[in-house]
Order: sequence, then structure tokens, then C-alpha cells
Amino acid sequence: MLEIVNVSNDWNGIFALKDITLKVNDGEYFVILGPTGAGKTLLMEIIAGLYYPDSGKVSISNKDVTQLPPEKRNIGFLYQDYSLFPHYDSRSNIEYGLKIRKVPKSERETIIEGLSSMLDIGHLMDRDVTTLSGGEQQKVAMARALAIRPDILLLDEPFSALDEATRNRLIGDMKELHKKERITTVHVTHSQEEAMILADRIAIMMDGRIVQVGEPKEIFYKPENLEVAKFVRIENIWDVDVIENSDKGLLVRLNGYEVLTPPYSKEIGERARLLIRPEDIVLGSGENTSARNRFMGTVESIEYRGFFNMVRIDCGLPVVAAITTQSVQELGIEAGSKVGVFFKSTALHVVPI
Amino acid sequence: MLEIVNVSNDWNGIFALKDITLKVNDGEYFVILGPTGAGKTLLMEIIAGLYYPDSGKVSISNKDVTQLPPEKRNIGFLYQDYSLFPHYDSRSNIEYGLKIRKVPKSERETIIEGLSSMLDIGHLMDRDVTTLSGGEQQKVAMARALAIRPDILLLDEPFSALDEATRNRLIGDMKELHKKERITTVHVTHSQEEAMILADRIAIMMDGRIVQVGEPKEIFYKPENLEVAKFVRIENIWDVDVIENSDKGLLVRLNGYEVLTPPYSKEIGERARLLIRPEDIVLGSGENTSARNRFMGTVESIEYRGFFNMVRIDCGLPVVAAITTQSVQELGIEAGSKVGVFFKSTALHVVPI
Amino acid sequence: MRYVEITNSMRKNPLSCIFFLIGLVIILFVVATLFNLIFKTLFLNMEGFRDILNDPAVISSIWLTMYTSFLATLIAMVLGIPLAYVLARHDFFGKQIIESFIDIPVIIPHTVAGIALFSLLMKRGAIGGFFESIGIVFQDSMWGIVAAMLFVSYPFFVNAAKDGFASVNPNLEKVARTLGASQSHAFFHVTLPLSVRHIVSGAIMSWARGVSEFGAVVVIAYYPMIASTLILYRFNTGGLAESQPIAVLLIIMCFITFLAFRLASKKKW
Amino acid sequence: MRYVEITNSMRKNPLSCIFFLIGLVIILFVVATLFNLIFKTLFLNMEGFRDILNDPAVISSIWLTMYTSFLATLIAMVLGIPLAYVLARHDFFGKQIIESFIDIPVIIPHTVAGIALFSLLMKRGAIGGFFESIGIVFQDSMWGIVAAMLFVSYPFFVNAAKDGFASVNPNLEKVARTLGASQSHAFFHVTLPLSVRHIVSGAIMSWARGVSEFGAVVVIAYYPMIASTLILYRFNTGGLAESQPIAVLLIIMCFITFLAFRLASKKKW
Repeated sequence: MLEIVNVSNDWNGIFALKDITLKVNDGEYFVILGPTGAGKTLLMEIIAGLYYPDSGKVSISNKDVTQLPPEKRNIGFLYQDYSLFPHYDSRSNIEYGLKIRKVPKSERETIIEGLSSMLDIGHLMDRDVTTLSGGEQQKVAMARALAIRPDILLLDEPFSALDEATRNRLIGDMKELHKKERITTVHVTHSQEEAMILADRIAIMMDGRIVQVGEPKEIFYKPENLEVAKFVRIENIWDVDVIENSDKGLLVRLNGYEVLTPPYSKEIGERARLLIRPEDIVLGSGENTSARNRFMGTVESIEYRGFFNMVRIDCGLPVVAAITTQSVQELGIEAGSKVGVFFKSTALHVVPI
Repeated sequence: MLEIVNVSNDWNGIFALKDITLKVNDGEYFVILGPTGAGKTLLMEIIAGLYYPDSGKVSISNKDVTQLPPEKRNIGFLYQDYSLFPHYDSRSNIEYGLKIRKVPKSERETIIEGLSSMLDIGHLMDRDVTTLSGGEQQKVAMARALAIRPDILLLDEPFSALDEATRNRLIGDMKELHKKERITTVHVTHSQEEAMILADRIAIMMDGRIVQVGEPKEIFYKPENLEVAKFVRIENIWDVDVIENSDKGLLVRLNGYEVLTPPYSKEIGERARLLIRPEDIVLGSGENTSARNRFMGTVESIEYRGFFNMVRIDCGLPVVAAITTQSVQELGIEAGSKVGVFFKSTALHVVPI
Repeated sequence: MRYVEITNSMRKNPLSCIFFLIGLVIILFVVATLFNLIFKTLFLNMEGFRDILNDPAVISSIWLTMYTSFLATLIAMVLGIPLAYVLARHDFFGKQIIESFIDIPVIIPHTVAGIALFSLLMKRGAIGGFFESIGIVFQDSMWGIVAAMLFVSYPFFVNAAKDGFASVNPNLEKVARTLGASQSHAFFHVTLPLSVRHIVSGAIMSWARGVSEFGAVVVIAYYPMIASTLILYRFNTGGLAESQPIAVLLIIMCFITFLAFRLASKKKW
Repeated sequence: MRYVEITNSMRKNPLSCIFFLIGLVIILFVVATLFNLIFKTLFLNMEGFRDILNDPAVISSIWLTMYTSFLATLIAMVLGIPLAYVLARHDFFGKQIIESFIDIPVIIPHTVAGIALFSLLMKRGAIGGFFESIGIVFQDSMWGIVAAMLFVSYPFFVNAAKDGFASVNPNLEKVARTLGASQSHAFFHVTLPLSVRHIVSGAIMSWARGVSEFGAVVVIAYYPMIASTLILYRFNTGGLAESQPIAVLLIIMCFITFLAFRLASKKKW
């Protein structure tokens, strides 16, 4: 178990970390998600012992390691640039940590054999690492980090240097690997896709602070505040007045309609901000649905995005819906079409204004 | 109209262009999509006159400009790094091309006024460009390129230096801008999302060659070959035997089933490769559909991807389907569920093996 | 690629602390050498120093040194800026050979350079004869000093200017071209202004190198005496007592000029 | 940031062509100077050159020069590698001051440096007295030559080594640490091997700078005569005819050593 308690770091104001507290469980795949410059790499280097925090505590398996140098922490670190030793071949890179630990040659070979078949890098072993492709470098660097059987694996933007196809393939491989090995992993990234696919839990980090921690769906459907909401691409953000507050939820006035949301503690008359994800908006031609919350609107544009379509609708207020290409065809909509907009109360989320 | 005819460039083997022929219509938004290192930037610099091709011809508005220096071509160029002049403020950056053209001061002011309101950068005008954020730099660089009223606008990875949120916003702005101004635009990128949202037509470029040109749906649904198919993330790729060839299409044997595809010229007994996009796979619990092509399978995993879910199904052969979260809920599927897999013949595409 | 990140504070890095202490030895060597000279002169021999300030031979030799080095630097700039730009921006056959020729003066022993220059530029030399016919004499003249200083100092200028031009993003020039600028407009309005710091610092280095030269100058022009020659002459005739004050004065003059230029060129890029 | 991209061929860039022609002037100046010296000696005075090869005073002075410069470079390496590493990897209070002290010898006139060193290291000098008591004499001795060469040449070594260390991705060291390496293991197994090219080329530069020095050496040690001193002595006593062949021989020896080292250090990084 990795615990970070009240870690702060003020580095002439840059890369500052502000009172970070986090707990990562054994075997968990924990993703720290945030925009570039949020201080994510610094936090990882503090966990690894490469920097010492100005204040706060880092413990691993209930042992305070805050003052322990990196070589005594048994942490695997994967940098964004993979940082393979360019004067060694792949095998010597992977062996480096084992040689320092004075692991005997035969045992080293067994470990490398195992990693090489697990990561499918047998054919790269005697290659000069400067000749490897990005994806190959990533795998060799991963093998090097895993060779020492780390207690914790730290991944700093492990996929961002790769092209899209390789990235998708390696993300899949990583998911498999974690399923099998269950190494406690902390992965920092700015990519929501990586976070969604890989994370058991996600921490949102912005400007050196942890803003929200939770399971992926919690983060993506119930963001803590507007900033997080925008970061996770909730495109429907509407300001509303609360007109009733009952057990069933809040009744709010939105665009002339009365809309019911799940329960939140708000005063009657208060302003609030209503959020709903584009994929929770359902489009229909008529009123044939049980959804209580519905508008009529005009389609402004339909953008084909591969796996789905982004439909922008003017209902007096702007609505964005993500629907499948089949739905677009079945509804027969195009720019200018009239369309019904529906959503379930349970999909709505309210954040402070 | 921009025409590139048989342009080749052999630069000690690196960044080589191989016999590129392209035609971009007036007012068109043309995207050149390809992985990093495909020679996209070099092609743009050849269009702009910053490099001269070893062989081939570039014409603009039916005039051969192959030997014309860049300053005589009236082309707006936006680099990935925006390349703002760091010793000037935003206004002087935008004015640079106008001053060279000896545009009188009052006229310059009108033009800058217009651009500044169009791009909403009025508040940046007197700012030192080194203090601007990435998104702000992009807008100022865009204004600088537009100020000279270019015949053609060349955009070299215009969004790749931006964080996700800014990128999404600016892609939207760009779409608006092009709708209004209709400047002939060539945009190179490695991002399929950008290409899908913005392009009137897309050219796929790989290893210095143009592999396919077409409208977005053509590229994404009917890739020319396996390489393009993989690049546009068609995840269902199955090898099949052709068993019948009629007017209605090919009848192929896939995984023990007989499946009908649209017509392609193939011999009976030939091997072929069947492609279908994950979003064209429909999942159901029973057989209540008109789709002729159907399998039964077991759900292996469901990955939440925000606007949709990626479902991996084992039907004896691996199937990947992109479906909405609603569908997942309605079907009540989870890993291990039995599920029906359906797809329409018309969604299938066949490429050579 | 140069990594500018500073990886770590020295705290808790024992190796770095030991390394720092070892490195201090060489710094102390320099500090002791200079401090000893300046202290001995300004505190123990103030009178000697005052005498020197009133010695017209000393003052004029220092001016001559600074002025000839200034001329050499000017020539290095006029010829070196174009060369540096071409080397920073273009690749061509023979480029590496040209780059070696730029560095040769750095590795040639100074008196050897002096002999070579004298042999070329003396009145009966290959080129000297021609120059004498148009009124420029190098042997034992100011122009000989300038030639020797130029020979030893231009590599410093050209390399600094080349670094300067290489540090300007070439996309800036390209964008300027697409906006309608000719290559020379782009050079004078974009690349040159953005390289000004490197160029100024290269000029300062080149000037300082010229001022510091002795071996090459003394062969081609013992007279008129530059400061270095005068110091050695006084050292040989009057010992430390007479040469130290001149040395200190020269150091002071160099430092002042050096700092003045540095401060004057403090700009953002 | 340094942009290594070569933007364009010179074809169709008239400015670059003009610049290239202007730049050629300075290259021609160097080429003419060297060619004239070598041609005159090897073709017009081959006998003189042969005599020199058999002159033990010349041969021993050249060996002395190369050997003392080698010793100075060795000291610069031992003290300079740790210093360069600390400067490349750490930020600390006073770092800029230390960096200026490293560069000072480059801008100090050579005879001034000689006077300062003599004043410190002579038998009755501040430090020289102490060293004499332990048997090391600088005045008119080999150690004086080494001290003068070290003073003028170590900046070249330290700056090159600093560049070398700065060019090694610090993440490599960090990864080595997480894999279990102590700071010194990471330094000796990762950073140092990866900087070896910069270190060797810094050592070569430093050695060449030491060999080329005259002004500083001649003040502290006229005897034993290094090659530069001998050349000037022969020039003053026997003119060009006697000094040119020595100059050419010294150039040839320098070039051979230089190239040999360069070739020996050709590795990928």
C-alpha cells in the first residue's frame, strides 16, 4: 500500500505541489489524470525518492520512506521517454537492476526469459536500444522496471510518445499485464482514454492539487466541480434556478421547462449548474418515451467521430448528444431536422455555480 | 485550386516523398492524415515553396509555381509550434505580412480589427507573444496567416501542441471559421479525430506516398488496404474464403458461418479479408433482427470509453463492438454474458489479403 | 540535445558534495592567483600603481591594445556574421572542412601563428608586398597587431554567432518568407535581431581574446608595443615591481569594458 | 534550445550565396597563412627542415611542450570532471560566480596571467615558498610550465565536460537510482560513459590550448624552453629561415596528435 500524506513542494513557485494526500491500495491500478503542468511528474519523482518533499510523508507498506533514497525503495519507474541506457543493448538494460542486486547469472537469465515471453520481446534482446521503435523501447523499459520485482510501478505518461495505433495496442497489453500480475501501479497521464480503460481508481490533479478521487464512472459522471466537468468533456453545462427540493430530487427551471434532478442539498431559489454527458442524451422523433425530461430542438450539425456521432441541437439552449451512426440513420436526422431531446433524471448531476 | 503532380523528393532517403499527386479544390478543407514521419511537413513546405521538389509540379490556380519563391505564392502557413516572432507583440506579428506588402496604416488597422473580432483576440494585441498560452499563440498565428488574405492556408499539425480541452475548443472554432471564410485549406495531422471533424476530403499518407483519397466516411468505412484499415482503427479484421459470387455480393465462409458481403470482384475459392467497424456491430439478446449476418458469442470485456463502450466478444473469432452505455444497460451484459452479434451486409468491406 | 533541467539539489547527494569540494581546488587556484596579484599591487605597492597611471607609455599601450582588438573584432564581425549564418542554416559539400579551418587558429601555438603571419604579411612576403603597395604595412605596425589578433580571435566570434543563428527557430524565417519577406528581409528583421545576444557575447569574447594575445603579436609587431609586450619588457627590465601594476591596470580595464558590454547587451533573448 | 535542422539547400537562396562568398575571405586568410608557411618551408627550404629534425634542442623542446601540456590536461581532468558534473546537474547559490571564475583565464591577457602566476608561485611567492619546501619548484622549471598551461587551458576542459554531462538525459541517472544504483554507481556506469566523447574532445582542446600557450609560460619559465619560446628565440637570433621549420614541425606534430586522439575517440556517443 502506498500512502502520501500532506505532501507539499514549493519549487520557486513552479511545479509546486499543494498538500497532496492519496492512498493507493495493494494491486490497484491508480491513475493520476490531469492537464500538462499540473505537477504530476514531480509527484511521481517524490514517490520514487528522486526528490524530497518540503513537507509531508510518503509511506510504502506502512513504512515511512520519506527520507529513504531511491535505490532503497524498490520502485519501478517508467519515464515518458523510456530512458533506456543507450550504451547497452536491450538485455543489459533489463539486467541492470539485477546486476546491482548481485542476482546470480542463471537466475538473471530465468527472470529475463520470463519477462521476454510475457512482453513478447525475445527478438529485441540483442538489439542496440537506439535502433528500437517507440513501442519496442516502451516494452524493454517496462521489462527493465519489472525485472527488479518492484513493490510499486510508477508510469509517467507511458503511452504519450507513441503513435495512435501502437498506443492502442500497448494500452491493451498493459491491461492484460496488470490483470495477470496485479502490481500496485500509479500511472500519470493527461489522456482520459488511458484513464478510462486502465484505471481502477482515478485522481484528478490540477495546479498541484488533487481535486477529486474516485472510480472512473464517478469521475466522468459526477465531477466535483465545473473545472473537472470541463476536463472530462461534459459538454452540456446549463445554469438553472432551483424551484423545489423534495425527496425525489430537485425541481429546477431550465430554459422554460421544469426538470427533475437526483437529490442534492440546495435551497429553493438558489442558482445551480446542471451537467449531463453527451452520451446520456437520447434523441427521438416523437414523445414515445418515459423520460420526464424532454425538449424539442433543431439539429445544428452532425459530426462523424468514428465510433459515434456528435450532434449539436438548438433547443433554445445548446445541447450536445453523442449517438451512434445507426441512430442517426434510423432517426433520419440531418442539419435542420426537428428532433426530440430526452434524458433521464438519474443522468443529471448538479455542481455549485 | 491547388494541384500537385508527381512530386518526388529524395533527401538522402529521409523524409522522402514518392510521386505525390493531389488536387485540392477551391474552398475545400483538405486533410492529409498519416502517422508521424510520413513526410507530411515536407509536402507542405514544398507547397509553400520553402523547398523545391526533385521532380514534379505544383500549380496554384492553374499557374505553375514550382520554381516560385515562397514570398511570391501568397500562402498562409501555420506551423505546429506557431513560430510567432518572439521579439514582436501580437499586433506586430499580425502586421508583419501587411507591412511587407506596404499596406497603409489605416487599412492595416481595419484588417487587424476584423481578424481580432473574428478570432476573439482583441485582448491579446499588445501582449508579448512569449507570454501567451498555447491556444492564444495558435489564434495569433492564425490571424497572422490570414492577414495577408492567402489563396491557400496550410496548417501543419495546428492542434497537436495543445491540451485536450483547448484542442477541442479550437477545432470547433476552426470549423466555424472555414464555414464562414471558405479559404482553401490543407491541414496535415496524425489525428483521425481532427480529420473526421474538419475534412471535406482526406488523403491518407504513409511512408511518403498517398495511399487513398476520399471523403471521411469513404476512408473510414472503405479503406483501400489493410494498412489504412488498421490506421483508421477498424478492429474487426477477419480472413475468409469466398464461396459464391453473385450480383447480390460475395458469399464468404467465416468462422463456420456463411456471410454475405457487398459485391467485390473476387474468384470463388479465393481468400479475402473482411472488415467491419466496431460501431457497425449491433448486439442483441435474441434473434429479433433482420440482419442476415449473425453470430452468438460470449462477452470478454466491456471498456467504458466515455461517449461509448468497447465490447470485446468471443464468437470463436474475436469481435469488437462499440455500443452506447444505454445499450449496455438495456442488454444487461457484462463480462461472461452470452450475446448475439449482428451486422448488416452493407457495412462489410473486403480488401485484398 | 542539451538537457537544461537541474535534476536535484545537492542535499542528500554525497557524491555531488565530494565532487564540489574537489572542483573547488581549481577555483581556488584561479582566485588565489588573481587575488595575490591584485592585493600585492593595490595594497602593498599603491605608489607603484599610481606611477603607472601617469606613465604615458603604459596608458598608450593599453589604449592601443584595446583599439586594435576592437578593429580585429569589427573585421571578424563583418566577415564572420555571413559565414556563421551560412554554416548554421545550410548543409553543403565541404562544410566540415570549412569548420575545421575556423577552429585551426585555436590549436596553433601562438608564436607559430606569429611566424606564419609574419611570413605572409612582411614587406617582402607573399601578400605583404601587395598591401605595402597600397599603403598598408603590417610589419611592426598597428595593422600587423590587428592581423594577429584577428587570426587568433575570429574563431570565438564565428562559433558564437553560429550558435546564435542555430538557436533561432528556422520556422520563424520560413513563416516570414510565406508572409512575403525575401530571404534578406527575413534575415535582417527576424534572425539577426533574435541572435543579437549571441553576437554581442561572441564579439566580447573575440575582443577579449584579441586583448589577451601576446605570442602572435610579438612576432609580427614588437613595436608599437601592446600592453602584453610592454608588461614583459618591464618585467625583464624592472621585475615584478614594475610589471605587476601594469598587469593589474590591464585586468581592471578589461573587466570594466567586459562588464559594460555585458550590461549593455542585456536583453531578453 | 539549439535547432539542428538544416533548413534549406543554398540553391535559390541568393543571400546565402553572397554570405558564403563574404565568409570565404576569412577562410582564405587562414588557408593562405598556413599554406604560405608550409609551402615555403617544405618546398623552398627542405634542407632547413631536415636540419631541424636533427636538432636535439628543437626535438626536446617539442617533447617538453607536449608532455607538460599533457600533465596540465591530466590535472584539469582530475579536478575538472567533478566540478563539471556538479555544475551540469545542480543549481546552488554562487553557481554563477563559480562559472565566471572558470572563464576568467580566457579573458586575461597571457602575460598578465604569467605575471600573476609568477608572483604567486615564485620561490619567494605566497605559495611558491611552501611548494619549494616540499621540493616542487615552479620558477624556470617544468612545473611552472605546467601551472601556466593549466591556468590557461582548464576552462576549455571544464566547459566541454559540463556540456557533456548536460547532454546526458538526467532521467537515465534517475532510472538507474530507482533500479538500485547509488549516485556514484549511476555516475560511473551511466553518466560518465555517455559523456566520454565530450570529455575526450575537451581534453584534446585543453591539451592543444596548453601547447599553444606562450605569454604566460615565458614569464614564469623562460627555461626550460618550450617550443614556442624556442621559435621566438630562433626568430630573434636567426630570422625566418631558422624559425619557420620549427613552426612547421610543431604544426605537424600538433595535427598528428590531434587527429590520433580524435580517431581514437570516435564512438557513437
